[in-house]
Amino acid sequence: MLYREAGQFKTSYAKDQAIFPIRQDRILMAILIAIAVLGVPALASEYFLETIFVPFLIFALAAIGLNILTGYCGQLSLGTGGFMACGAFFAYKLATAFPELHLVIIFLLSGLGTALVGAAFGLPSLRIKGFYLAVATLAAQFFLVWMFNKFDWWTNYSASGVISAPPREVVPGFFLTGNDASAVTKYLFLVCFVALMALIAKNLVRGRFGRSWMAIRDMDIAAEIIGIRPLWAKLSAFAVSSFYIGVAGALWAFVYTGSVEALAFQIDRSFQVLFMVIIGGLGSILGSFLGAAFIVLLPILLNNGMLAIDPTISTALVSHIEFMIFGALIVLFLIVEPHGLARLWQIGKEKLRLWPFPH
Amino acid sequence: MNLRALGLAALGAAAIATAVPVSAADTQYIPGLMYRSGPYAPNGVPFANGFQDYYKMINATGGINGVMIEYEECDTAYNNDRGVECYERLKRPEAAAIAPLSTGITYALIERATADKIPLLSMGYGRTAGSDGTVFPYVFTLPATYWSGADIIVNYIAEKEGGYEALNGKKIALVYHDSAYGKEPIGTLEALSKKHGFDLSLFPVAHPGLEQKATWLQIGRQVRPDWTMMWGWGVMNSTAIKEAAAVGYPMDRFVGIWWSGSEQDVTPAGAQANNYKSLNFHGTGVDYPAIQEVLTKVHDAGNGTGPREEVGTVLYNRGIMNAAIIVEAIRTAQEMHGKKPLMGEQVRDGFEALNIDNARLEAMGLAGFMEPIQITCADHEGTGRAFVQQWNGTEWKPVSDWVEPNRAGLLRPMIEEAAAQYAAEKGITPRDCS
Amino acid sequence: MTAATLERPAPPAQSDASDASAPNPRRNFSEELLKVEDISLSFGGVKALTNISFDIRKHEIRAIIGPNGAGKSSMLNVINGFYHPQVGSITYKGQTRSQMRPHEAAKTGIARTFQNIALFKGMSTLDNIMTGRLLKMRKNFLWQALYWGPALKEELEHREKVEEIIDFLEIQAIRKTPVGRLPYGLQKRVELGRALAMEPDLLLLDEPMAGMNVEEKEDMCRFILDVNDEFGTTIALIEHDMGVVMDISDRVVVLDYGRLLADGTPDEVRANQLVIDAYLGVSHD
Amino acid sequence: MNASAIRNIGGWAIGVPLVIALLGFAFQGLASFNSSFFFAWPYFIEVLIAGLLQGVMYSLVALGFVLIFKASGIFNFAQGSMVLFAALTMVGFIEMGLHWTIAFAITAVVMALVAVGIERLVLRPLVNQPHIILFMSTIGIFYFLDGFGQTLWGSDIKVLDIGIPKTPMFVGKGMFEGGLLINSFDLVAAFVGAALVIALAVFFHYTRIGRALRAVADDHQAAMSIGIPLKTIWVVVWTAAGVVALVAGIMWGSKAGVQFSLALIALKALPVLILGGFTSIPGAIVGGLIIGSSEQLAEVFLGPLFGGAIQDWFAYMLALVFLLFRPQGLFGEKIIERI
Repeated sequence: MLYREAGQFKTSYAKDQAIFPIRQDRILMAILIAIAVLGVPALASEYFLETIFVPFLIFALAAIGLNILTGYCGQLSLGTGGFMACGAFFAYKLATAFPELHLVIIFLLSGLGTALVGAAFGLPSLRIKGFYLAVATLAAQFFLVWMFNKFDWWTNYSASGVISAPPREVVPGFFLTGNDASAVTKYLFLVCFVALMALIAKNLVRGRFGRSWMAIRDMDIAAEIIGIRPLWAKLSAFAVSSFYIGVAGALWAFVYTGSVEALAFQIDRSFQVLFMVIIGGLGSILGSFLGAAFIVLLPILLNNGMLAIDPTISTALVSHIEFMIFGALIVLFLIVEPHGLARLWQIGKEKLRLWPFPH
Repeated sequence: MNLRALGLAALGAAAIATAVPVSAADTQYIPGLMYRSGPYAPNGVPFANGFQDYYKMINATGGINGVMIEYEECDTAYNNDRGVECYERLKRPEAAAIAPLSTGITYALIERATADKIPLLSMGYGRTAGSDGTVFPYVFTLPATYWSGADIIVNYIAEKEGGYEALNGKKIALVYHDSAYGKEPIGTLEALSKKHGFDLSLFPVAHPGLEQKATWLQIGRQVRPDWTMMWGWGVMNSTAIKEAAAVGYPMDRFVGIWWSGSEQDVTPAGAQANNYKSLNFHGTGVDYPAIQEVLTKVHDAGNGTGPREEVGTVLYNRGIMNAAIIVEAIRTAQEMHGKKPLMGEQVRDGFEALNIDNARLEAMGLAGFMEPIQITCADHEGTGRAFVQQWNGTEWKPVSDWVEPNRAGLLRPMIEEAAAQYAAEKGITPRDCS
Repeated sequence: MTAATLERPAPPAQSDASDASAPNPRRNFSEELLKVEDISLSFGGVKALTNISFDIRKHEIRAIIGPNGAGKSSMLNVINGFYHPQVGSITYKGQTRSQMRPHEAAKTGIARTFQNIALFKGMSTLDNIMTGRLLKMRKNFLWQALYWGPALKEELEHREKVEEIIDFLEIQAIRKTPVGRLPYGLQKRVELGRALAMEPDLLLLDEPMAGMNVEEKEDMCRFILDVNDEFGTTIALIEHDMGVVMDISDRVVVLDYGRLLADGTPDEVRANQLVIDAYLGVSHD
Repeated sequence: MNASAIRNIGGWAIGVPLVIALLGFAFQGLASFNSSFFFAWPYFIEVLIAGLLQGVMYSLVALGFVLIFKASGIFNFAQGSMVLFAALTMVGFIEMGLHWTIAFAITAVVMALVAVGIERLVLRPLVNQPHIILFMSTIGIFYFLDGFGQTLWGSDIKVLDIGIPKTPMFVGKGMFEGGLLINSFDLVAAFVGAALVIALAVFFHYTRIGRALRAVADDHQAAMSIGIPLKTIWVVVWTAAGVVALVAGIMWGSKAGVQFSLALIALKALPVLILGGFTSIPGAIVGGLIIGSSEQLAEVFLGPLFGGAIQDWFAYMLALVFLLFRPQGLFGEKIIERI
C-alpha cells in the first residue's frame, strides 16, 4: 500500500518529464543517497570500502559508458579495456606534466582525450555492423594496450611500464591518491562524482542525443529518414561512451589500484564490463549500477561465503567452484529475466504498485 | 518474491561482512596471496603448497619460539585487481609479511603495504628499486632481484665465452613476457650491452605466451644469437622451449631466469627440453633436514597440502624458502620485541636485522639449501647471488658455482637512481640509514 | 493504468505549418511542390522504375497506385533519397537534384511512413513522436547534459507540440507505452504521428491503411484529410484500397512494372483502359 | 561446377601468389632502404609456410565457432573452454592408463553429453531470445566449464603426447642453402585440420542429418515447418563442435601442454572468423591461412620496426581494414538492406 501513485497529479510537462515522476521513488532515492553518503562510510569496514565499493562505483561508471554505446545506440563494443587504458595513461601523463592541475580536471581531460580516440575507432561503424563491428573495437583494444605497453613515453620511461598515481588532494587536506588517501575519502569522492556523471548520462539519454541514439539502435534506416545523421549519432555515442569509459579508466588507475600497467586493461576487462551491461540491462542507467554490483560483488561474496562456511576448504577448490556458480548464475539470470536486472527491478515495482491486490 | 530474494541476499552479505575471522591473540598471523586458478595456476600451485607446508612443519615442531602460525590464503589468479582485493581482505596490522608472488601485484601493493606498515617480501621478483631501503622501508627483495639476475646471466655467459672481452660483438637475445615482470631486466641488459659491447635483441611475447612462432623464427633463422635469455612465466616457458627446439636452437645456450626453470616448464616439452638452463637461488630435491621434516611431520601425518611427489621440485622448494625467510624474520624480530605474536611493523625490524648465516642455516635444517643472507636498513636485497642449473631430462642439476652480480659497481647506483626518481614523484623524503 | 494524469498547462499553440490559417486551399492548387522527371532505377539487372515523370502540387493529396511490384515503394524511396536513381532528376521546392541522403530530404521537409512499420520498438509512443522533433532541436551538448535552462525549455516546447499531435491522433492513453507492445493499427497511427511531428511540407505515406479493419481505415482517412486540411500538408500516398484512393485523393498516378501507366484525377484514371487492363491482368504484349 | 566458380578459382590461383610475391618485393624494397630491416627470400618463404601452418591451428578453433553459428546463429563464447575441457578430459582418461584412441572416443562421448546438457539446460529455456542474450549465456557456459573441468581434473599442467613428431625438418636443400625449415608438428596439425574439414564437408553434404542442418542454417522456421527437429539438430551441432574442440584441444594441448591457457586461444580465432565470415567452413580455413601467414610475416618483418609483439593487433587491424571493403567477410552472405 506504500507504493501508490494515485492522487499524484502532474501539473506541468516538466514534472512529467522528471527522472522520478513518482513521489515514493524520490523518497527512496533520497534515502539511498543518504545511506550512500552518510551510512556506508560510517558502517562499512575499510575492506568493504576499498575493495567492493570503490571498484563497484568505477565499474558502474564504465558500464554507463558502454551502455550508452551498446545499450542505447546498439553498437556492440569490445574495446572497453583499451579505452579505459587510454583514460588511465592520459591521466598519468597529464598529472605528471601539470602537477598543479586539480585531479577532477585531469580526469575530465583524460575522458575528453579518450572520447577523441573512441570517435576515431567508431568511424568503421558506419559501414560495419553487429558482431563484425565488435572486431573494429577489438582492433582498438589490442592496439591501444599494445601501444601503452610498448612506448615508454606513456609511462615516463619507467623501466617496468607501470604507472603509479602521484599523490594529490581532492580538497585541501584530503588526499585522493597516494599513500595518505583514506578509503573514506576515496569512497565519498567516487559516490559524488559517479552520481553526478550518472545524472548527466541520464539527462543525455532522455534528451535529444538519447533519442537519436535509440532511434539508430532500433532502426537505423528509419532514423535516417526522419532526419538523424547516422554519422553524427554513432560518433557522438562513441565519443560520449568513451568519455565515460576513459574517466573510469583514470579512476581505476588513480583511485582504486593506485598503480597500474597496460596489461590491467586487457580484453578480459572489456568482457567484464560487457557482462555488467548485459546482466544489468541494456539501455538502462540503473541497470549499469545493478550489473556492476552483480559482477563485482558476486565472485567476492561467493569466495568469502565459501570460506566463511568452511575455512579449511582449499583455495583452489573455492576458485573453481566460484567459477562454476558464477557461470550457472549468469545462465539462470538470463533464463529468469533476459532483459537484465533493471527489468527485474521494474517488474518488481509494478507488482508492488498493485500489492496487496494483484488483480 | 523479488523483494524477498533481495532481502535474503542482503542478509547473506551482512552475514559475510561480520564473519571476518577474529585471530586468536597467541598466534602469529601470516597471510598468503597465492594463485591456484587462472592461466598461471600450474606454476602457482606447487609454490603455494611449499609455502603452506613449511608453516605446517613449523607448527608441528613447536612454532616460532612457541608462537604458532596462523596462515590464511587468498587466490589472486595472478590478476592485479583480484590481488588488491585479496590484500585488503587479508591485511591486518598483525600480519607478519605479505608475499604477493606477482610483480604486477607487488607494484600495486607497495604503497598500500607501506601505509599499512606491513612488510612486503617480493622474493626474486617485484620492483627492483624496492631494494633501496631508504625509500622503500617496507619492501624487501631478497635474495636477488631481476637486475641481479640479468647481470648474473651475462657474467655466466662471459665465463663460458672466456672473459668479458669475448662478449664484444656477441649476439644475445632476450625473450620476455611483455609485462612489468618481463621488462624489469631490459635497462640492466642495455647498460651491460653498452659496457661489454654485445648486441642485445629484444623479443617481447604477449600474454599468455602461446604465440611464439614468429619470435623463434627470428631467433633461430634470422638473428641466430650466441645466447638467448628468457624472462617467462607459466605456459610461455614451455612453449618457448618447444618452439626453440622446433627451430633447432641449441638448448645449452638458452638460459632462463629463476621463474623459467621449473619442472612445470620442461616436462611438457619432453626430451626437447634436455640441456635447457636456468638460474636458481636455492637447492632442489629433498635432501635437507627441514624438507625431510616437512615430509615426516606434515606429509606422513596426512597433512600435506599437495601431492607428496611435488616435494623437492623447484617451485615447491621456492615456496619453502619464501616461508623460511618470513619465519626467520619473525624469529629475529622476536629477539627484539619479545617472544610473542608481533605486529607487521615489528616484523619489519626483524627483516632489517635479518642475518641468516651458515650457522643459522644449519639450525634451520637448510644448510647448503641457500646462500647466507644479510639485510641492512639501506640494502633490502642481500648478496643477490644465484647459480645456473641445467635440466638433464629427469632433474635440475647445478652446473655453476654461485655467480656474483656486480652490485656495488653497477646495480646499486642504478637502484638508488630509480628509487630517488620514485621518491621525487611521490614526494617521499628518503630516511637516513646511517 | 500506467500513464500519469496530465493537465495541459497552456492552450494549444498555433501551428506554424505555413498555410494553416489560410482560407481553404484545397481544390485550388497550381503551385508545383515536387516534380520527378524521367526517373529510371535498377538494381543489378532488374529495372524497378523506367522513365517516370509526374509532379506533386502544393496542398494536394496525390495517390500512387498500381499492382504489387509496380515500383510504388521504390518511387517513394527515390523521393526521400533512400534510393538513388541512375537517370532522371527531382525538382523539389524549385531546387533540382539528382541525389541526396535521406536525412537531407528530412531537413527539407519530406517525412514518410512505411509499408512495414518502422517505429523505434524500444521506445515509448511519446519518445517515438519526439524523435520527429529532433531536427528542430538545437540546444547544445552542455545544456543537454544539464537538462536545465534552455535545454529544458526547448524540450518542453517540443513536448507541447507532440502533445498536440497525440491529442490530434487520439492516442493519449498509450503515451508512455513502448510501441512494441501496441497493436498494429495503433502502431500505424504512432508512425503517422512521428511523421507529423516533423511538420513536413510533403508527407509520403506508404500503405497507411494496410491490414486495418474498416473502422481503423475510416479513422486513418479522417486523420489524413485533417492533416491535409488543418496543416495544409501536401500528401503523397500509396494505397491498395481503391475506394479510399478514389475518395480522398485529388490526383492519381498509376504505375505498372515500373512504368507510368496513367496520371490524372480519380475519374480520369478510373476510365483509363490501360489501368483497367493492368488491374484485370490483361497480358502486356 | 559453373563458369563463375571456375573464374573464382582461377582468380585465387593467380591472385594469391601475386599478392605474396608483391609483399616479398615490398619487404625487399624496404630492406634495401633501411639497413636494420632484414630480408631474404628463403627466410620469407619459411615464415610464410610457418604462418600458413599456424593458420590451420587457428582454423581448428574457428571451425567450432562456425558450426554453431551456422546452425543456430549463436556466437559461442564457450568454444575456448570447450577446447580446454575436452583436452583435460582426454588427458585425464589417458592418465588412467587408456590408450589415446580409446580416450579420444570416450571424450567424444563426454562432449556429446555436454552438448545434450547445454541444449537442455541453457538453449531450450532461452529459445527465441535475441542473439546477444544467447551470446551472454554462452559466457555463463564458459565460466562453468572452466571451473568444472579444473574441479574434476585439477589445474596443474598436463602433458599430452600422442606421438606427433617434433623434430625440425628441412626441405628443398637443393634449392636453397641449408634448406627450408618446416615444423613437422605443424605439418601434422595441418593434415589433421584438412582431414577434419573434409570430414565435416562430407558430413554436411552427404548425410541426411547434414542436409537437415543446412536447412536449419538457412531458415529456422522453414526448417521446423517441414518437420526437421530443431532440438536434435542443436544437440548434433554442439556435439560436432565439441569434437572439433577436442581435436583442437589435442593439437594445441600437445603443443603447449594441457592447462588453463588453452581456453584463451579462442581469441586467436576471432579475426579468422571475421575474415572468413561466421557461417562458412571454407571461410574458416581460408581466413585462418590469411590471418596466420600475414600476422607471422608482419611480426617477423614489420615487428622490429615497432618494437615487436604486434601480431595480436595486426590480425584484428587486418580484419578491420578488410571489413571496410567487404563488410560481410570473405565468404559471408551479402546483407541487403530493405525497409
